[in-house]
Amino acid sequence: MKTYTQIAGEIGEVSSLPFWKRYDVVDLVYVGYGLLIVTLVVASYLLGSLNLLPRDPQELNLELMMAPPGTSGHLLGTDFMGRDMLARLIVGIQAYFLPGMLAISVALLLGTLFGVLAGYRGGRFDRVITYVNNLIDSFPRLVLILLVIAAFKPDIYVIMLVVGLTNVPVVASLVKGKILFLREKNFIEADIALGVPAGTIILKHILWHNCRSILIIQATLGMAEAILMETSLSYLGFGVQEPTPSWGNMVQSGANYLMRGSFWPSTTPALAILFTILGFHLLGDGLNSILEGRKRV
Amino acid sequence: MTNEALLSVEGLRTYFFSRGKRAFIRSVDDVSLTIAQGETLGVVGESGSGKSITALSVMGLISDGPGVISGSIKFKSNGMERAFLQDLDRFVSVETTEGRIMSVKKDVPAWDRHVGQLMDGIRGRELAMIFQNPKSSLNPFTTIGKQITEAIRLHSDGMTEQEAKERALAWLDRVKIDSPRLRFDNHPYGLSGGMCQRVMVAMALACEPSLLIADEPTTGLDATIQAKIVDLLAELKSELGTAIMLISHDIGIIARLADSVAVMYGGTVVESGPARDIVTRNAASKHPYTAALMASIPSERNIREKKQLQAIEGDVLDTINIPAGCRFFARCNQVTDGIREKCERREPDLREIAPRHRVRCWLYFE
Amino acid sequence: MIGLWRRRTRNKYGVGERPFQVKLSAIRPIALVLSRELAMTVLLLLGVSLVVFTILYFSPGDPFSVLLEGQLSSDDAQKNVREALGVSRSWYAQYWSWLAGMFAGNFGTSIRTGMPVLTELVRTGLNTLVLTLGSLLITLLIALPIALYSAVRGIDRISWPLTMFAYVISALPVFWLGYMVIYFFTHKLGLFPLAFGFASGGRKWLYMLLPIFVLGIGNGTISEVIRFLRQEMSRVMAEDYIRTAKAKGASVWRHAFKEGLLIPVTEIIASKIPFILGGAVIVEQVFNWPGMGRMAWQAAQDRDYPVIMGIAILTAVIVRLGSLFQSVIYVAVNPRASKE
Amino acid sequence: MKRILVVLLLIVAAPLAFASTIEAGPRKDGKPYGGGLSYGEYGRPATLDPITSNEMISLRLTELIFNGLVGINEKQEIVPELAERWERSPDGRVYTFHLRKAVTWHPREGEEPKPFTADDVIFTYKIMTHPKTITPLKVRYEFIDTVEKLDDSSIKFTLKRPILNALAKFSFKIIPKHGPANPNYLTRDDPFVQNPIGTGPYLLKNVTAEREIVLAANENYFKGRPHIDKFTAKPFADQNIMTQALMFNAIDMIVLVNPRDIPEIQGDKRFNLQPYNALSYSFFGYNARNPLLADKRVRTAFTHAVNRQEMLDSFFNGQGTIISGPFAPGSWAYNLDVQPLAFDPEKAKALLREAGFTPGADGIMQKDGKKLALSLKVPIEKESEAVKRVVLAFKNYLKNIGADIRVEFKEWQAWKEDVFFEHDFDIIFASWVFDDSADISSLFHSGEIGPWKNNFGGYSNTEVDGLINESKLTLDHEKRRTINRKLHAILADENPYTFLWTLTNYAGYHKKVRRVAIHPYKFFSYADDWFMEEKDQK
Repeated sequence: MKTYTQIAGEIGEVSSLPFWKRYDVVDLVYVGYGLLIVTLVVASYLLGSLNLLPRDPQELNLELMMAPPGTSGHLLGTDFMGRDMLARLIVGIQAYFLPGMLAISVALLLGTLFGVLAGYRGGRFDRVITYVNNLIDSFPRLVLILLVIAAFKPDIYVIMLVVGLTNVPVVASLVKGKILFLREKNFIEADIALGVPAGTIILKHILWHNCRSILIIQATLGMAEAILMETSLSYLGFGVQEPTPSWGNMVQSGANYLMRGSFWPSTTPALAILFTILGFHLLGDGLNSILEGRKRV
Repeated sequence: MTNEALLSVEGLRTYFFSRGKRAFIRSVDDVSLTIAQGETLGVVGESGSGKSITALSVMGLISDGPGVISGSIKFKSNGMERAFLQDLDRFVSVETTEGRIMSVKKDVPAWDRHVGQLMDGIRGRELAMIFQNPKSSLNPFTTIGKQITEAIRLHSDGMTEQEAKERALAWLDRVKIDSPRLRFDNHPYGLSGGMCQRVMVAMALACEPSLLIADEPTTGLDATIQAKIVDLLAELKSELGTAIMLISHDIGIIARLADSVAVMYGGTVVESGPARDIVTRNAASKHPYTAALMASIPSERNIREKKQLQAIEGDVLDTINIPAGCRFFARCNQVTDGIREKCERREPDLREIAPRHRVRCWLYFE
Repeated sequence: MIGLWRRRTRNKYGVGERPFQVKLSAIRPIALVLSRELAMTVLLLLGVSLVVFTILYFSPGDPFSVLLEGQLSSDDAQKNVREALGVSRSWYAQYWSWLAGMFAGNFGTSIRTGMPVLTELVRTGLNTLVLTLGSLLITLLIALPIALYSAVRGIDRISWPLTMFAYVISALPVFWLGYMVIYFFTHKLGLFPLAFGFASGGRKWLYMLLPIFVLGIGNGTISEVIRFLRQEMSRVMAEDYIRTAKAKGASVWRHAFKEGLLIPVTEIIASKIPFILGGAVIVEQVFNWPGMGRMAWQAAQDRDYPVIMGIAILTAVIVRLGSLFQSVIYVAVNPRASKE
Repeated sequence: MKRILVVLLLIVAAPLAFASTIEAGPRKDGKPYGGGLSYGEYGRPATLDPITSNEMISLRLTELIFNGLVGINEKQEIVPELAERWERSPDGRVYTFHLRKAVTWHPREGEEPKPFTADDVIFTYKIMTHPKTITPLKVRYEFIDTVEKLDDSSIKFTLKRPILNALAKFSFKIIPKHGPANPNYLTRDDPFVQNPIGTGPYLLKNVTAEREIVLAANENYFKGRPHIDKFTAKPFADQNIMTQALMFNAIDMIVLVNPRDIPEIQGDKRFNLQPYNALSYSFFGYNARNPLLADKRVRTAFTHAVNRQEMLDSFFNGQGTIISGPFAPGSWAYNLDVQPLAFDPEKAKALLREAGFTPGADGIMQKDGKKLALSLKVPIEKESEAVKRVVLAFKNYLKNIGADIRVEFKEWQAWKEDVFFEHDFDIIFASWVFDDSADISSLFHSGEIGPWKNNFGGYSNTEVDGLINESKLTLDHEKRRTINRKLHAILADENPYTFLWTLTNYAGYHKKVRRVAIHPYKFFSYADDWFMEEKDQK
């Protein structure tokens, strides 16, 4: 067999690849799967809001409660009120779609703001923000949420707002860390010296060039967390409330019958959660290694 | 100066596979060098000419990523002889379809293990290296003292902690670090770049290796410090008789320290020979590229002759698709019509035109 | 829960220079950090207590109505309660009296049970600590090997399935996971005793395994830890000083250990504690674990403010301890950090 | 913890039985002694004393630890307990109790058992009525005027006015003079509330680290040592797990089986399911302040629209009785002649039309441009899909007759504030638990309208008020019965609530426990008779 050097010697012509072939297959698969999930989510959101559903998710059927998948036209069976699981799964995503966005955007916006203030301005800002972050960090989160819920009402938006807020410190310190790093490499000073307007430095050079991957990952993780948090709350009875379906309260109400052997009513939504969250996590991973250009062999 | 070759590099090729371009970047392409005991070889060339990669290849530090090496590197020193590149090919396989490289599979862990075995007892003991930007090359989490002591103890068996420490201190003193005992417990961040480089030197020489590879030891330091480091190297060289492979783009430094010189361009050696024949002031250096380099350094002579400094026109060579002919052809300003044909078509080989003085240029071959 | 990178705000390389530094430089910085952390902690505790108290006060429901459950309720009955217990109506007065008590080291007594909050907290807190640290250990035990392996070898046929498995597990709702585990291990296989304390002596630890395990792998912890460790490790592996280590023939691991392993792990421990405490609320209910989480939940529903405040304070303290531990380690291995 | 509205008054009982004399020492029924019984509880009791405690959990435990002057037997008759005899003055204002002698309190560590005397009774009364003591009992004893100690073993109560079944009210538990640290009043931080001492069949042994409450048999219980050696109450936070615990012998008894678990336990040979009907019922309550609901026809229409039988069958396996009026069917006041309104959507629609509603374009009924859209507020209860089911079904039924119900779940405290204080709701779903099913005055009397009062719906009807007052004044049991029957009829027709059902409560327990008799809500009243055969005693 020839050695690669011989081969390399023979090969004169060089061809450039289309971009999708430049990256590691694994990453592309991850991102692909992630995007698939995202599209599914969006699709079912649209289906739900346009009301193009196999059945009415609110239609009760007291004769056919906790039916296993496939029973009389219920593709995924029925829940504890004989409502169609499939329809409710599809509508269920609405519980997370916009609220999740809210949580994420709150976390990202405030987070970046704080982060930039702390890292870029530093000094007093930094101290105040670190304090606020630590403050948020040191709360028993679930208890906090319960009290907030009590004060207002068990509304998914309220919950997600809190979730978003509690994630601000993470993003903030990430961005701050990045900025400190850039500072010590004197990139920022260089920009300032070159008279680049602060806005450009922060928005373009710092956030766009150096923080986008962080932010994207945080976004994907944020969505995943939003879903899990709602599920946990549902278990305690404070998640999205009936009759509005959410994957969380579906798992919860189904789980009451798990020990009694009716396996599906809780498993189906649980799997939905699993695949979705997995999707977001992998999307994050893939995008990360693509944006950071991490090489694998 | 004995003529016995300490390190001899034959036809060294270090390629990196570019996934995007689906081709090899031929950073080092057919390089041959020899360093004799106690000799100082200066490797000069503009950045991107493959100097550092050559050095790293010799150290066996081209492991992670798609880097692959071939050729032969032989190292012979007090009795032991090693061939660093022995059957590394085993760990690499290349897929090609119609003249294109589809992918390069490299079993990194196995490769590393193998290199580890090959270099066992050599790295740090017989072969030491100092790098550019010394600050980040020192482990920021341990005191410099510990780092030096570690190096010493690794390679001198049966030495007690205390002896090692004493020796480390001695070395710190020797590389002219003031109040070594205080410094000993410093972490690198407490030190200036210059000091860090001194520490690196101390660490490298602590086990009296037979060859020291200094990769751009002065870049990134300010001028005065540069001078100091160079002095230090010169001094140590004469004291220890350690062979040095000095890599720099700064001809001044090379001229100052090197016994012999190799000029690299586009991943290969274009001229090599005794320093006096090549980089000394009134040496008539042969290869057009070398000439250009010489012309580009500020010296009274240059200033006197042509009022202003010359820069070399044209860009650094693209090491992916290397032209069939002479690599310097595109930028060469001495091509005569007689040889233009050859220059463009066929790459010249490295020929001896005077004792121990080789040039890779059609101008001198007939 | 996304919060792993959070504590990574200090940078590794020195800013400025310090020509002369005295010997045994490790001690002073640590002292410095300790004092800083302490000051911060005090401030935080004040902040936390104030915020929690305010929220509590403005959330509907009177903490004392729990005393009146099951009686013909009437407005003046509620007033009487406060008179009887000598509690003022104004919230700042209430807060102040509570705070004064705190300074005297007195957490007060629970409104519902009348028991001293502190002793109750210590009792349940210990159980929760066992649960939390145990699960943290599980997480690390599973995540570390996978992370290190894939950091060194990249994605291959061994590391990929493992990673995927970890991701899948940690994408499951923790309480559902708990139910499943109970369903299969106890209900179907009858392997584990069912409720805390029912297992006599020897088998108790066996029971404790389940919740610790579930909390350890549930709720997205592992995937995150793996991701974090892997990134850190491979980042460090690419550092210049690792190359130096190779060049001098020293063991790469010894040099990569501190920054690539020690620090990230401490960071995980520090930053995961608050999150896992949250998860404990769920797991403790599913597995009938007599811990602080259940207590917190009950108290929150009763608006039993002395208890909630106590828990908030304790949580805050634990979180601070976590981050203290982390920064001490960080500074111990890297004194320069103390200068920022 | 189960979330229920409780109106705890005192148990009512049939006319008195004769005092039977019982002496201490081992029982004569020759049943074996020994064995331990552990039962699952919904959470932990707040306190263990009879004065400050106000939850079912504590109520059950105090029943084992303490005694009253009189007790109630399984036939709902009043029987002597701490008092062995009593006289009632002709005008019914003075009651004299002759206390049982040689009754001793549970001994504290290293103490001699102290004798029970009249002072303890007086002490209990004083504590109970002291303004600084917070207890549900206080309001129930305002009818007592003075208490007087005649001698160590006899005591005289003078009432402000004669009342019906006064004797029954003397079953309140007696606590020892030397019990509480504070001799004047009892608060929850008094050590006594956590480790009480009583005269009852079981004494508090210890509370484990897991907050399990362990009771041990009282060797010298005056009715004779109880059979079972040990009672353990184990707190659970998750009902599914509690049932599993029963299934896997981690516990021997569940005091109240969740309806959804009934089939599972029924199917298992090892267990008994014992029904006991609590004096309680569930209902949809309407807010009469809302003009739409002020109209009786609308409320009646709603009641007609709801198919109670279907719900009972499909959600509770039919375990319960549909009711027509404001009394629990277990009670003597319940009027069996009044039939529950039939499920009849057509009639319902007709009634709505009669009330001036017309179907709108969207199928929702409207009256002069006003939609028949109402909010239904429900307290959040962990894993309470039974509640969810009923509520959702209700919404569905009303949709069919063109009423649009917006279900709104609220956290318990918030819900209570909305309903009882702000009165900000249209409909609620809740349950009342009584012990005196005859006294509904606080629910429907217009005098009870106001913040934190039980007539949350603001229902007022002069006739009802009249009847309630009348029944309060009368001293004749029969007369009162007829009044209550009339009351029942009227409210059944007025529909201030849509009365749903009384669910049959089920205690599930391992067959090894024998001769189990259960008190409707105090539960353990007869536990001293329970026993286990030697072979079952582990």
